[in-house]
Amino acid sequence: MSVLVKRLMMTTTIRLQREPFDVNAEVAALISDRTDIGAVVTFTGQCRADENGEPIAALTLEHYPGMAETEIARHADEAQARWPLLGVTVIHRYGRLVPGDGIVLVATASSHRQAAFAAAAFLMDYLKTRAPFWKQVEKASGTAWVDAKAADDAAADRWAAPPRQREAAK
Amino acid sequence: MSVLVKRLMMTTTIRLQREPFDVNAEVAALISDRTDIGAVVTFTGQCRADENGEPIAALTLEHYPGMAETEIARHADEAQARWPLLGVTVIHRYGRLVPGDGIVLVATASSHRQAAFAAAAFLMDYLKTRAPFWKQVEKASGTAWVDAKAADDAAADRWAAPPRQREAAK
Amino acid sequence: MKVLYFAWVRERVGKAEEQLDPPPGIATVGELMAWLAQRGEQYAYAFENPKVIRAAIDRSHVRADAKIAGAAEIAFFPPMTGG
Amino acid sequence: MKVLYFAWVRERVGKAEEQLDPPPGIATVGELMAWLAQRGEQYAYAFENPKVIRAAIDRSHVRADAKIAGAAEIAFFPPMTGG
Repeated sequence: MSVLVKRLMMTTTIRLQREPFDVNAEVAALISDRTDIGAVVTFTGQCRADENGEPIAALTLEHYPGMAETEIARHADEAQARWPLLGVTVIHRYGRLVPGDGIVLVATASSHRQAAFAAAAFLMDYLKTRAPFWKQVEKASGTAWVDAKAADDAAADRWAAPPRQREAAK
Repeated sequence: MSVLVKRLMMTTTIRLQREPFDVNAEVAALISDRTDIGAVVTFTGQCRADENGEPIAALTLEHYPGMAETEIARHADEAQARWPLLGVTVIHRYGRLVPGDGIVLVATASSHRQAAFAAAAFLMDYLKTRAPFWKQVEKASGTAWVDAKAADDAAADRWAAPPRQREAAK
Repeated sequence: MKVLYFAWVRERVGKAEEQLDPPPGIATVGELMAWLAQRGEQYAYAFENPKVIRAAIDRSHVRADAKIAGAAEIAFFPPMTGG
Repeated sequence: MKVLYFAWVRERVGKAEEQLDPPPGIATVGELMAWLAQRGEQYAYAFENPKVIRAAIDRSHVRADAKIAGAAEIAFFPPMTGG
């Protein structure tokens, strides 16, 4: 499923797919024909060969079709409301992946670097805790569902208050 | 000039060059043959078509050969001391660039995303304020040296205290 | 209403989705989980600890006290582990 | 010692580097800037506001009160604008 919205000068691309993604192609699409972008941040999440220290052979990602796209789009909108972004791309894979495979790509573009960094970190924290995806790992002992991490919830909670309140609270 | 150091399981690549860089090739080199990397963050700084609202035709980057490499390597070491990184790449161009050209690439790899995000932001803040590079822009009114920005100094100052002290100060 | 199950909730229930018509007394997501838990061994296992189970109504996250009246699609799943 | 100039300091001085032998009384980077400023119109212009000029000794950043004794290479430049 693919959503492509051109809004004023902002481009949002959201895709859920089984296929691998090409970071360079996605960044090229994000910045093509634009000379107002000063900063591009990409985050690539990859399948590691271990889960909590135990070797794994593969990772299978289950998702909630329909809701996953909606949740990601809502958070992309939220990122655009918080920071002066010129483009956002989120690609999340599902299905069976092996160590070294890319799982998720977030790319953000802005005139200045702080907005691009903050928005990419924000989107990743939300994808980890709010986007309806579930990971199952294949280990020597069998398959197991990955437990949600308290550290991921804490990371997402950083963004709960709007930026102005967070600044004032420091 | 090129520095390539393999240290334990950490790879540091630092290059200053006139030529364009290829983000995909640099990321591929950073993660090649590894399955312990869960997160890769890239930052690409690009030449915009304006400087403080005024159109520019080009940007010329002057640097201090010898010192620039040393300063970048020192900050890459500092990043590795602060966060559990598995790889760092910094490529900074010099010479004449036109709008849309890449200026700088920072790529960081780690098992987990927070370290990769923080190290990339740290390296960019330091490159902006401590690496011996100077930008000159070509405008309709002639050439002008870009002024250093107070906001960049403030961003770099965030990292001045070691992480433990910063946490305690919150 | 259509009820969907994901990840280990789906595995325990033994199906990915079903059409259900809970009795009128079932007003909230929490009550729906309690009602589901009584429908048999597999449901009892899936919903044995309802506090860890997340829910969505018509593809939006909701809490256990959310009203189910008018819902076309309700989903139950473990805490998310994407990204 | 070798003295290097970069960016607008280089443009104002009119050269990128030179070999200099300051008198023995010149002990610090700040004193070296004051001595340079007296060497002619171009130097006076380059060092008219020494507070904004940054310095490096042997390729490490130093402050104006740093001692220059033993330095092989001293560089003067505006605040950096890389990245």
